[in-house]
Amino acid sequence: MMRINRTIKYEGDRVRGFGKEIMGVSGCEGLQSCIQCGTCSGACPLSIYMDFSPRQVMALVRADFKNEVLRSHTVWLCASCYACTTECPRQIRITDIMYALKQRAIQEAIYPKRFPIPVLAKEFYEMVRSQGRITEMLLVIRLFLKTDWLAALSSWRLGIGMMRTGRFELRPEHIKRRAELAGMLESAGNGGGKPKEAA
Amino acid sequence: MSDSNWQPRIVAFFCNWCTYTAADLAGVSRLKYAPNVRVIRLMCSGRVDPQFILDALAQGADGVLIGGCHLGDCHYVEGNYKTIRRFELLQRLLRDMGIEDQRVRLEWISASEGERVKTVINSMVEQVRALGPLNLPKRQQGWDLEMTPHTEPAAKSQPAPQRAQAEVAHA
Amino acid sequence: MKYSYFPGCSLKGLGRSYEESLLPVMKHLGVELVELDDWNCCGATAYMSVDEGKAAVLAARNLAIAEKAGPEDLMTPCSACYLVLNKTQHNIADYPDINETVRRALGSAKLAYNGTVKVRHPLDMLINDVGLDVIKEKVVRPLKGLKVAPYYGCQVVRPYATFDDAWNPTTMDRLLTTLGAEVVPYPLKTKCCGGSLTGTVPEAGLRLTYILLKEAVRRGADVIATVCPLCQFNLDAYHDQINRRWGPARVATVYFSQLMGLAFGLAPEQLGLNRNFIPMKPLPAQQPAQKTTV
Amino acid sequence: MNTNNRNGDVRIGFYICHCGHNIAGMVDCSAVAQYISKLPGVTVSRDYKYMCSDPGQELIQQDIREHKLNRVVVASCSPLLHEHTFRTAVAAGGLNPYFFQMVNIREHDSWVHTDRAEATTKAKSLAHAAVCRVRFHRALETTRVPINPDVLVVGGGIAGIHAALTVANSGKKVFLVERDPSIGGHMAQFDKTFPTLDCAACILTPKMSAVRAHDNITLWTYSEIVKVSGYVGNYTVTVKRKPRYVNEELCVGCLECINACIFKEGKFADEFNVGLSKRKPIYIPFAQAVPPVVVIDPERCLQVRTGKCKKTCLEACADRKAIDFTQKEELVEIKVGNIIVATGFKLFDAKRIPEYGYGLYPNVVTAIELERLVNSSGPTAGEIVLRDGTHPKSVGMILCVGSRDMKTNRWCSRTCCMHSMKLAQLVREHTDADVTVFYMDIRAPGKGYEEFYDKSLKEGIQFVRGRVAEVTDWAMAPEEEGKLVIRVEDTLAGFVRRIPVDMIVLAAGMEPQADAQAVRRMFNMSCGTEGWFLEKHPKLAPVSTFTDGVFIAGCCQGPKDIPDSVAQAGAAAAEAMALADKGFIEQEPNTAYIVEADCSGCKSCLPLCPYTAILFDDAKQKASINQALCKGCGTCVAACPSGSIKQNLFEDEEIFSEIEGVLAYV
Repeated sequence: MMRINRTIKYEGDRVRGFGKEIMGVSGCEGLQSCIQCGTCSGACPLSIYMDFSPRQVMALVRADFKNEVLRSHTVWLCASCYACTTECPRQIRITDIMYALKQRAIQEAIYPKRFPIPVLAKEFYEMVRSQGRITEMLLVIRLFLKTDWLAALSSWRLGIGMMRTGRFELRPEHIKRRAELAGMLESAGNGGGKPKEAA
Repeated sequence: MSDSNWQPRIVAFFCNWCTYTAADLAGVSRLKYAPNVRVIRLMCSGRVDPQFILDALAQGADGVLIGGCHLGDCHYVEGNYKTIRRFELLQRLLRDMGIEDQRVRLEWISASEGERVKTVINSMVEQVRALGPLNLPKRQQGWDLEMTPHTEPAAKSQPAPQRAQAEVAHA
Repeated sequence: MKYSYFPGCSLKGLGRSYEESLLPVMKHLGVELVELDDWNCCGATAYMSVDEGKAAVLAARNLAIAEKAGPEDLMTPCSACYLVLNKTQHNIADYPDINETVRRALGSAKLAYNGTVKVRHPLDMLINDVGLDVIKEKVVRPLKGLKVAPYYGCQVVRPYATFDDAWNPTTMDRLLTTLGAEVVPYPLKTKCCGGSLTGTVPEAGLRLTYILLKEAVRRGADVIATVCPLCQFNLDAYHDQINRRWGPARVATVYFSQLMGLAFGLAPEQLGLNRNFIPMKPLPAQQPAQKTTV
Repeated sequence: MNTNNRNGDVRIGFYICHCGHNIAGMVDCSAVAQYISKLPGVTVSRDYKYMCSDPGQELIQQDIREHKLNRVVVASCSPLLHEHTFRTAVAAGGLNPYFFQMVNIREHDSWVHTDRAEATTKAKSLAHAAVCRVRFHRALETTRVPINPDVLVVGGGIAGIHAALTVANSGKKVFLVERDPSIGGHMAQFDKTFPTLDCAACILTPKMSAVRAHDNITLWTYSEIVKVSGYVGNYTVTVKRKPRYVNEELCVGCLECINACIFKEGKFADEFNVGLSKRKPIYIPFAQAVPPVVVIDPERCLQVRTGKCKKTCLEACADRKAIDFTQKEELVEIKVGNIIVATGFKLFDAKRIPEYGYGLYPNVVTAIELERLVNSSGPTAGEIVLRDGTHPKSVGMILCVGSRDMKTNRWCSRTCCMHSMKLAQLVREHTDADVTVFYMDIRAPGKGYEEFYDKSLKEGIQFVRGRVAEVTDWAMAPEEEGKLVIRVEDTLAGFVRRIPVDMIVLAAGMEPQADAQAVRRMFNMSCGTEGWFLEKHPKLAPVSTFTDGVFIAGCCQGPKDIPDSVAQAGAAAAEAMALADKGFIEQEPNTAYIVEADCSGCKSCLPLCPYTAILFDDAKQKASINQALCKGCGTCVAACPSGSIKQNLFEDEEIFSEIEGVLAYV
């Protein structure tokens, strides 16, 4: 059986203003001058695993295809190696655009289900908020519990290795002035770089 | 800054070859900048007589901007070096008069730097706006009052602008 | 020579052998490191994915504490911390909205940051402040015959580093040569190790690690030298999985600071070398430790 | 001229131009006219759609006659654009043209502001200032200065050659000065030229010979301009003639001396073949060099460096005695009326993009290197070979190397698409290699260029749309072993590809010459931010500069191909000839003058004048200004402590009243 897909896009599929919103985030303004040369995709070590290449993501954002972008795996596969940002001939900070997109995906809870990376980001965020520091082993264990606890079993070898090399540390690291940090993060307000309207 | 409607008024002296041309370029490129600057064209920034600056301030300008070619690029070889010399001396005098350095600015802008015209004018307007109105004509009256009882030759408030004003009293 | 020192979470956890080796090496060079008081997580890449404003606040708290502590430069060995702290410096300077968020948040804890802290990487500081001449004098056991692949990873040179070239960095090459090691040409020196994807999407992440290892083996390296705790972990910890998926690519990965320690004649166990999954082979042509006469 | 007296009855006519929508769209023109009409001395105040049109100018002339106007103010565009137009109109109306003042409310107002009320306010105050100023204007006369008809052409590439020949053919004397030992420039290095694929040497060599043979052309190669002084019509130029240690008159180009040189083999990188071959210390730049005269490299020649050589070259030259080790650098002064600057470009150094591995991988070459390889008189006699001597089976061409890249040069170099397609076709012609062109956009807008693109496609050249991210030599797949691997996103296919090739050709872009800034200063030109010489107007004065009598042609103004360079050279030649044929120039009467009665004889002004126009009469103890030498900068005017120096067109009272005027309207 040949399976076929309809791929036409209608105007109604666009979310007007999405591109503008992303380009309005500090650091993302360069997207306006993208010439679709593909240097980002060529330089990206992970583009070969992406459903949309970084270049395509740039085009989709500029054309307001919000749902397509936020549902794609691309932003989650970005390992923040900054190769694209360094090589882009238009000096677009592509990595930062990826961050802006990740933030929106998390805010709107649009991301692939049980996909470990957004879960990791959120767990990381929570641990820093409450402890001020990261205890990696704890983070990993919580990640496995929330995504795929079977995978945790398959990694038992790694766990034993960690114990053997004295790095299996489950006592949470934390800072002294936890309340101070929590207060600071509270007063920073929400919303990726954009300050709330000053009271 | 008592008057909420107050807008800074800045008089600019631009040399014909570089900065005036750059301002034309800014126009051709449709760059947008603050409307508070009034440009007077001279052939060279070397023509800027310190009296022009004092006169502009005395007539109510809140700031003066002088634009010339970059050093080494003067259409007249070295006019802009003369400009610097005079400018530095004048700034000392202005400081003595209590006029902030930021009100009188000297900038080198070449014919191709339309973008720079925009940034310089915008930043100059913002600087002057932050300083508030200069109100030199009013202040001068105050100095005159100070001067009247004593007749000592106070170097501090040499009323140079007045002289300039006298020269243009042609009406 | 004195520096503020921001270790970062990894150096207290997975990357503790980095700190274990860096501290004695610095001490040996007469460099004083003062750990930042009550430092917090820099936010790394994960935090930026959730909230960029808060990420800037996290990093800025450390910068503010460092600024308050004194005029010394802030040294941070972890690549992610180095990038995040530098990036935050840039963002605070370039973007008024971020600056305002940071100012407000720091203000709530009676902190302030004026942008005066210089964030430095140990490589930068070793080459430019300490100097290779001084390091050379301390070498008592040159790493003669040891073939090293210098692996810088991504975030230490991209995109905010100023002390080395983003495409072909050479600071570590020069350092290793000074230690007497032989640096093999390693074209992948700034390629990505996969970062956290090795754990979350091993199919993609571990493949990157595998490519790095395989090329190092192909180039005849005895050991890979690295500057980042996550790189070291990725290159060291997953050999069984990599072996299962794509075949063997066995080579040890250590921190450059561990190699410095060895060359300075410090004991391997003092340098955390026992924490490796793939242990480094003993130095070839073992010479008795002896003081070189200069 | 009954109303020239400034104290007399001043009758001002004020005109504000709508410039269609350009001004009227942002400035309320009728409100400005209304405001000005109430000012003292204003007799007429009008707004009109296009003041520069014939009816607009007629309006001024009619008002001068009917309303007995004796001053005119026009508020419109920049005086640099239309001051001359309106002065002429005022003169046609019967007034002295200098009873005119122009207000710039387009470039300085309507085009740069966004608030109509603010823009209108600004227009009012600028117009007010002009009205204040114009009452002080005086009748002035322009002076005429004769023009020296001789022309200097700087740079002997195709643009300079064409300009020199054009001017010389009109019967005028031309000095053509070239820095290298031969003229010909970059074009001489090319094998074929697009889009016709005719041989570059075949079309260039005749022109080069014509330069040498032309009675009106003085050709100085191996020479550089070191100083320029004077002004339009009367430039004095100092040329440095470097010693080539060979007498150009006596050398017949037999090349015996080269064979006889004590260096048996070439040892030094040959500039013409971009280092692909070696030359001796004594050499001829290339076979068709003009002049066909050998040159001795002073850095390499044993005799020049140490004075201890057997001088076998001298023996070989025998009684022709063309070789002359006693030659010294010479400075020659020439006088010309016009100057054409055609100093060309520099190729981008591909090493600056480390991702492409130029300098690291030997089989990554630049387009100009390939050009020499394909050329039958090149180092491989026209064979395209890899460094190991074998023929490539596959060639990748990377475009936009150092072009359209904000990290290096942001402009498009304009020729690389066509140049690369030409080379691709030549590679196909010379070898059976697969050729893949990696491009961002193919730009082929010239005559016959799109057809050339089509031809390339039909010849089986592969085109991959994507900017190459990197070139490596580490293999991931068996077919990649021993090859150079290009990693690129094929943006049209939508995936990342790794493409192994044997040879990579980088289309390095063009950038300004390294010494462009120094040259610009010498000729008193402007540069854009990129470093290309700036034309006076991008559309309407493309070969003029802001300095009268200095014209630009070819790539020194910006990247262009041969047809465009030649067209520009012709245009520059025509401009220079037009000025020379007119025979004189009119000088703006903005000179300074001294009111002798007020001069205190302090001599402050004397050292200020860069043109030594100020003289001092020791007997009278007074200074005076030579009107012919004064350029009108006004620096001495601002400096005179006694206020005795004045400047025509920029009198103190004119400027003071302008200051008062701009500040009058709040």
